[in-house]
Amino acid sequence: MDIEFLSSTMVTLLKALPVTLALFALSVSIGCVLALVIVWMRVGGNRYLAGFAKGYIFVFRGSPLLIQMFLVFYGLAQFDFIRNGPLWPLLREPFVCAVLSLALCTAGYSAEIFRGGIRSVPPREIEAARAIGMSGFLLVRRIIAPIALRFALPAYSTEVVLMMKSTSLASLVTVWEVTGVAQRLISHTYRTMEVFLCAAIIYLVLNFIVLQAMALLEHFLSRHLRAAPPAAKA
Amino acid sequence: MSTLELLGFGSTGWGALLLVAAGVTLAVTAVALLIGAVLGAIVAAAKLSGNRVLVFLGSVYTTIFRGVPELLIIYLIYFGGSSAVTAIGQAMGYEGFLGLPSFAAGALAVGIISGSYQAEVFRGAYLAVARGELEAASAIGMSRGLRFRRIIMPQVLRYALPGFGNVWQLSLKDSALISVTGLAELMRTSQVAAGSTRQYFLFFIVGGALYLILTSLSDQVFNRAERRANRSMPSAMGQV
Amino acid sequence: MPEVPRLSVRDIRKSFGAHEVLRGISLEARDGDVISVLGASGSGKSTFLRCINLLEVADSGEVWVDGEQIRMVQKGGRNRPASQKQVDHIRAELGMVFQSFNLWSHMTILQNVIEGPVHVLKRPRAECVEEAHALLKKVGIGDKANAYPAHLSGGQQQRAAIARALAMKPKLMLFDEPTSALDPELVGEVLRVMRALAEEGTTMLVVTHEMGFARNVSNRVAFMREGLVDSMGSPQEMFGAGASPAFRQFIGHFQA
Amino acid sequence: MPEVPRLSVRDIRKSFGAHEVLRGISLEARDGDVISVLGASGSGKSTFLRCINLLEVADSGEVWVDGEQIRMVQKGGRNRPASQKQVDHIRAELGMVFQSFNLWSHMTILQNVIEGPVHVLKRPRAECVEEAHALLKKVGIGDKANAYPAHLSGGQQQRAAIARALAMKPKLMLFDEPTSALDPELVGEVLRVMRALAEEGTTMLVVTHEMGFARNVSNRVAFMREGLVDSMGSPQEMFGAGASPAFRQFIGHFQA
Amino acid sequence: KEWKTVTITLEGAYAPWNMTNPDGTLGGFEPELAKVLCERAKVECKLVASDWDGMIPALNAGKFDIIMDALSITDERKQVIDFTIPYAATPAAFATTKDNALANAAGTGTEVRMDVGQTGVKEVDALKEAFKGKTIGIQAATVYAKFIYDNFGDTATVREYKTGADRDIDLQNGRIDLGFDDSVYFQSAFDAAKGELAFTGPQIVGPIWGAGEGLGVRKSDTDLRDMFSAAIKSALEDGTVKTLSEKWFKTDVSPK
Ligand SMILES: Nc1ncnc2c1ncn2[C@@H]1O[C@H](COP(=O)(O)OP(=O)(O)OP(=O)(O)O)[C@@H](O)[C@H]1O
Ligand SMILES: Nc1ncnc2c1ncn2[C@@H]1O[C@H](COP(=O)(O)OP(=O)(O)OP(=O)(O)O)[C@@H](O)[C@H]1O
Ligand SMILES: [Mg+2]
Ligand SMILES: [Mg+2]
Repeated sequence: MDIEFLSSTMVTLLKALPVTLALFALSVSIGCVLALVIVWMRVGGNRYLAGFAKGYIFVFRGSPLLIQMFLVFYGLAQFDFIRNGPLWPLLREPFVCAVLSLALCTAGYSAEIFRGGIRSVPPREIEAARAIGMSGFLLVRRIIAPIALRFALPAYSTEVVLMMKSTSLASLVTVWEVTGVAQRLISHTYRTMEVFLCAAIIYLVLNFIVLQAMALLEHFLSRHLRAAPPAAKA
Repeated sequence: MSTLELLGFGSTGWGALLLVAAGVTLAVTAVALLIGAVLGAIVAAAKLSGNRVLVFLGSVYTTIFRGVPELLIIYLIYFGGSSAVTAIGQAMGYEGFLGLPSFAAGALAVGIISGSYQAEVFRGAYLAVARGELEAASAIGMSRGLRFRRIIMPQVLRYALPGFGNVWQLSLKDSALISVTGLAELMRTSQVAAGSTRQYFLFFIVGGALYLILTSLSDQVFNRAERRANRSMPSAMGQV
Repeated sequence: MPEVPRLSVRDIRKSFGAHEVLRGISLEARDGDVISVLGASGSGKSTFLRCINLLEVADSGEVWVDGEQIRMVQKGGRNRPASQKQVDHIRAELGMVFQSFNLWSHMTILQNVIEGPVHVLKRPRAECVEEAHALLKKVGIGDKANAYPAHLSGGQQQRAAIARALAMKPKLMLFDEPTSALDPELVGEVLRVMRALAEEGTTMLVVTHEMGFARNVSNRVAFMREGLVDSMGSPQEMFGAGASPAFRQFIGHFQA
Repeated sequence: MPEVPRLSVRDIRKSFGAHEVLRGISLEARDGDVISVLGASGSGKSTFLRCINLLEVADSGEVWVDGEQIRMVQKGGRNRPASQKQVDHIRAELGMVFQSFNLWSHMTILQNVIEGPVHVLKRPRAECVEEAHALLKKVGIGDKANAYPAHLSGGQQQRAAIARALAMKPKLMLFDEPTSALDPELVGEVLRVMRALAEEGTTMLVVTHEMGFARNVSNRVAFMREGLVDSMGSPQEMFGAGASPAFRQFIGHFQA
Repeated sequence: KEWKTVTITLEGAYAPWNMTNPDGTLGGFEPELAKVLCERAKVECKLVASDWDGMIPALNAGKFDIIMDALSITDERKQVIDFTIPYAATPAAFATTKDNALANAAGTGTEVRMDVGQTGVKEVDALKEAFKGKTIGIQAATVYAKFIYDNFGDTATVREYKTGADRDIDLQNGRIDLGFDDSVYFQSAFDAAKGELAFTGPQIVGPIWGAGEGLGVRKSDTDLRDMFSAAIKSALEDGTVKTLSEKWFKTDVSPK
C-alpha cells in the first residue's frame, strides 16, 4: 500500500467533492418536485395527462442516462432555435445541462416509486377520508402522502443513492466531479484500483450518511407500526 | 451513406450487429436479475429477521453495494476475479493467465448490485403486508417457511412489482457499464458504431430507441403481472 | 309549502359485474328521523349507505340532500358525479361510521378525530382538540387519545370511529353497524349517545342488527331484502301484526 | 387417573408498555367444554385468546395443550417460545376466528378455506375442495367461493373466516366475537353450527357479546374484568342469583 | 514461453486508426498493419475489440497480450507497461469552424517543431495573443492537454472533454471556439463534419508529443516486445507503413 499516493489522490478527489454535492443536491430536489407533478398527472384521472406522464416515465426510465445526457447537452445545441433562443445562456452551461438531465431522469424513476407507495395505501383509509369530504390535494396531503411516503421510502432512498452515483456521468459534459477526476487521474497514473478505491470510499461515506438519514426518517414514520413504547402515559 | 443503409441488415448496415447486442444486453440483465433476486431475498430476510448479527450483515451488504459506484464493483469482479482464478490456476500448475468470461463476470457484478436494490424492494413490500393476515396464517399453524411461501411471497410480489420493475430498469442500464469488460452489449456496440462511422447522434438515438424497445417489452410483462397480482384488490384510487 | 326532506334517495340501482346488489331503492328522511335499516347479510345495506355518500357510484337513481340533487353525468359509459366540489361539500355534511372502522393507521386516535374538523371544516385546532377529548371521554376511550389504531381493541376502534364521525357535527349520520363490536354495557352507552343526537335533530340512517335499537330508538324501520326495500314503517307497525312475512321470519330468530 | 384437560392456562400476565392488560389469568377446558368469555371492551378478551395460541407472547404464565406444555425461554429479557416447531404443531390443532376476520386478501374465499388443510395438514386437494364447498354452503356463502375478500360484505367475510377455521377440524376452537357482523337470522345459523361442533366434542372458547349464546349453548361462562377473571361458573350460576355484583351490572344493560 | 498465438486488442471505434465494420469485423490502419507485423514476427494473431477505459489494466490482468490503439508512448504509461518502438508519429493542430473569426490564424499551413516542455515559441505566442479570452476544448488527460495548459492556460478558458468526438460536436455547436488535437484525427473528423471545420494556425510537430504511437505490452514480455519492435523496424524500412498510412490518413505518419 502506497500511503503517500493514496493520500495525495484523496486530496485531489476531495477538491471535486463540492461539484458532486452541488449536482446531487440540485438534481435530487428538482427531480423530486418534478416527480410529484408527474405522479400526480399519472394517477390524477385525466386521461391526457396520464398518457403524458406514462410516456415521460417510459422514456426517462427506459433509456440510459448516459444517452439522455448526451442528447440534452450535445443534441439540443444542434438546433438553431435553441441556440438563438432565450434559454441558450442557461443551456450553454455544462453544469445546468448536467443538473437538468439528472433531474429529468430521476423524476421518471421517482414518479414510479411514489406510485408504488400510493398503491400500498389501504383503500379503506382513503374511503374514510372521502367520507368526511376530503378530496384532491387535501386527501393527498393528509392521508395518502404520509402513508405512501412510508411505503415508498425504502425504494426512494435507493433512488437517492443512485443519484449520488449518477452524478459521475456529468464528466461526459465537461463537469469534472469526483469520478471524472478519478478517471483523469487513472489515465495519468494507470493505478486503477487505488484511485477507484479512494473514490469508492468517498461515495460510500456520502451514501452512508444519506442512507442513515433516510433510515432515521423511516423509523420516525413507522411509529404507528411499532409496539407501544414502555411507559407512554399521556 | 444514407441513414437507412447505415441501419440496414445488409453488409453495410449495422442493424444485425445492434440487434445481437440488444439480445446480449437482455440476456446479461436477465441472468443478473435472477442472481440479484436470490441475493436480495436472502438479504431482505436477514434484515427483517430481528437477529442483531444478521441485521448488521444485511445492512453492510446493502450499504456497500448500493453505496459504491457500480463501475468499481465491475472492475473488482472482472479484474479481481480474474486474478483470483489465475492464482488458483497457477497453484494447480497451470501456466499463464486465466480469466472469468466477460459475460459471467458482468452478470455476476450486475447481479450483486441488483441484489442490494432488490433487498430493499422486498423489505418495503413485506412491510406493506397486513399484519392481521400474517397472524391468521400463524394461527392455523403454518410454519415459517410455509407462511412465507403461501401468504407473504404472493403479497410481497404484489407490493414489490413496481419497485421490481424499477430494479429491472436499473440493471438493464447497469449492464451498459459492463462494456469495460469488452462484452459487445448494446451500449458498447452503439458507441463502436458511432465511433466507426462518426455518426454520433444517429447511433446514440438508435441505441436509446433499442433500450426503449427493451423497456416496452419488459413493461408489458410487468403490467400484465401487476394486473394479475392486483385483481383481488378494490380500486379505491380510481374513484371520486 | 312542504318541508324539504333532509335526504331523499330515488330508485337507486347498483350492480357489481353481473350481480345486481341494489335493484331500485327509494327512501326519504326528514329532520330528526332515525331510520333503522335491517336486512340479512349480503342484502345490500352497506352498499346502500355507500351509494348515499357516493363512495360507491350508483348505476342509476338520484340522491338529494337538503333539497339539492347530486348532479351526475354519463362518462365513458359510466355514471359519475358531475362536480367533485359538490360531492366534497355534501360529504362534509354527512357523517359515516364504517362497518370496518377504517381508522387512519398513521394517526393517533386524537389526530383521527380532529382531522376532519381542522382540515376539512378549517376550524381552529385548539377548539377541535378540546371537543375531541370530550367526545372520546363520552364514548369511553378518553385514555386512548394518544394511542395508534393498531394498539386498540376492536370495541375501542369502533368507538373511535364513532367519535371521528361525530366530530364533524354532521346533519345526517350514516351508521353501518355501529355497535357490532361492543359489549352490552357499551351498546347501551352508545345508543344513549345516538338517542341524544336524535333529540338534537340529527337525522340518522342506522344499519343495525340490534332489534332493541330498531324498536326503541328509531322512529322508522326499513327492511331490505335482496336489493329492495321489502317493507318499511314505524316500529309499532313493523314489529306488530302487520309486518311482512319475510320480515317476520327474519326477526323470528331474534325472538326465539 | 384424572382426565388430561384439553387446554390449561395458568397465571398468564401480559403488558403493553406500561399498561398491564392481563394480570394473572388461569382457566381450564376439558373435552367438549364450551366456555363463553364475556367482558367489557378493552378488558383483555382478545389479548387472552391471542396469548393462548402465542400470537401474543405472555410475559409470564403457562399454556398447556393436551397435557403438553408450550416451552418458553427467556431471551434478551423477553419471554419467547423455545421451539417454533412445537408452536406450529400446537397451532395447527387450535382454530381461531379473528375479531377482524384477517382473510388473506390475495386468495379467493375457497382458496382461503382450503389453504390450511392442503398446505399445513397436507391433505389431498380434491377432498379439501369438496369439504370447503360444503362448509361454505353451511354458513350460507356457497355462491361466494370464487370471490375475493375485498368484494364481500362484512357478514360474508365473517362467515368465510369461520369456515376457514372449521376446515382445519381443530380440537380446540378460539372464537373472537364470531357473530358480531351477523344479522339475527345468521346468528341463529352460526350458533347452530357451533352447537353441533360442541356435540361432536370440539372444545370451544368463545368471546361473545351474545348473552343468548352464553346462557343457552355454553356450559361455562367466564367474566373478565380489567385483566382478571372476575367470576366463572355454569350459566345457571352466573345468570342466577349467585353472580358477582360486577357481572350483574354488566348484564344488567342487556336485560333492561 | 513460446509465442505461437498472440492476442492484440484495439478499441474498434477510433476511425481511421481502427474501426468496426458493420459486419462486426475490424478494419482501419492498425488492423492492416497488425497483419503485416504478425506475419513478420511469425506468430498467429487474434484481434479482439475492447473498451479503451479498461485496456491497460486488462493487459496486465492477462486478458490479451498487445495493445494497438494509437497508444502514445509516454513516461507515465511506461511506469506500468512496456512499449515497442513507434510505428507512427503525428502532428497536432488547432481547429475551428470555417466561418469563425479565428479561422486562418497566422501560420496556417506551416509546421512548428517543439521539444518536450518547451514554451515561449514565437509562433505559439502569436496564437496566444489571437486566442485571448476564447474557450479551447481538449481531450482530457492527453499530451495535448498539457501543452494547452502550459501555453494558453493563463489567457484562454480551457474545457476538458472525455472524448475528442464530444469536443468536435461542441465546436460545431458553438459552445467553444477552438479545439486542439492530433491532426490526423482532426482530418478525418473534418470529413465527417462535411467541411464545417478547418485547421487554424501552424501544425506542431516534434518530440514534444513523445516518441509517437507504439504497441503496448506487459513489462514481463520483453521477448514479445523485441519481436514486434523488429517487425515494425522492417515495416518502416520497406515503406509498408508509409503505404498503409497514405491509404488511411492521406498523409505519411511514419515517425521521422
Ligand atoms: N398491540 C397493542 N399495543 C398496545 N396496547 C394494546 C395492544 N393490543 C391491545 N392493547 C390494549 O389492551 C387492552 C385490551 O385489548 P383487547 O383487544 O384484549 O380487548 P378486548 O377485551 O378484546 O376488547 P373488545 O371487546 O373491544 O375487542 C386495550 O386497552 C387495548 O388498548
Ligand atoms: N366491491 C364489490 N365487488 C363485488 N361484489 C360486492 C362488492 N361489494 C359488495 N359486493 C356484494 O354485494 C352484496 C351486498 O353487499 P353489502 O356489503 O352491501 O351487504 P350488507 O347488507 O352490508 O351485508 P352485511 O350485513 O354482511 O354487512 C354482497 O353479496 C357482496 O358480496
Ligand atoms: Mg355491511
Ligand atoms: Mg377484542
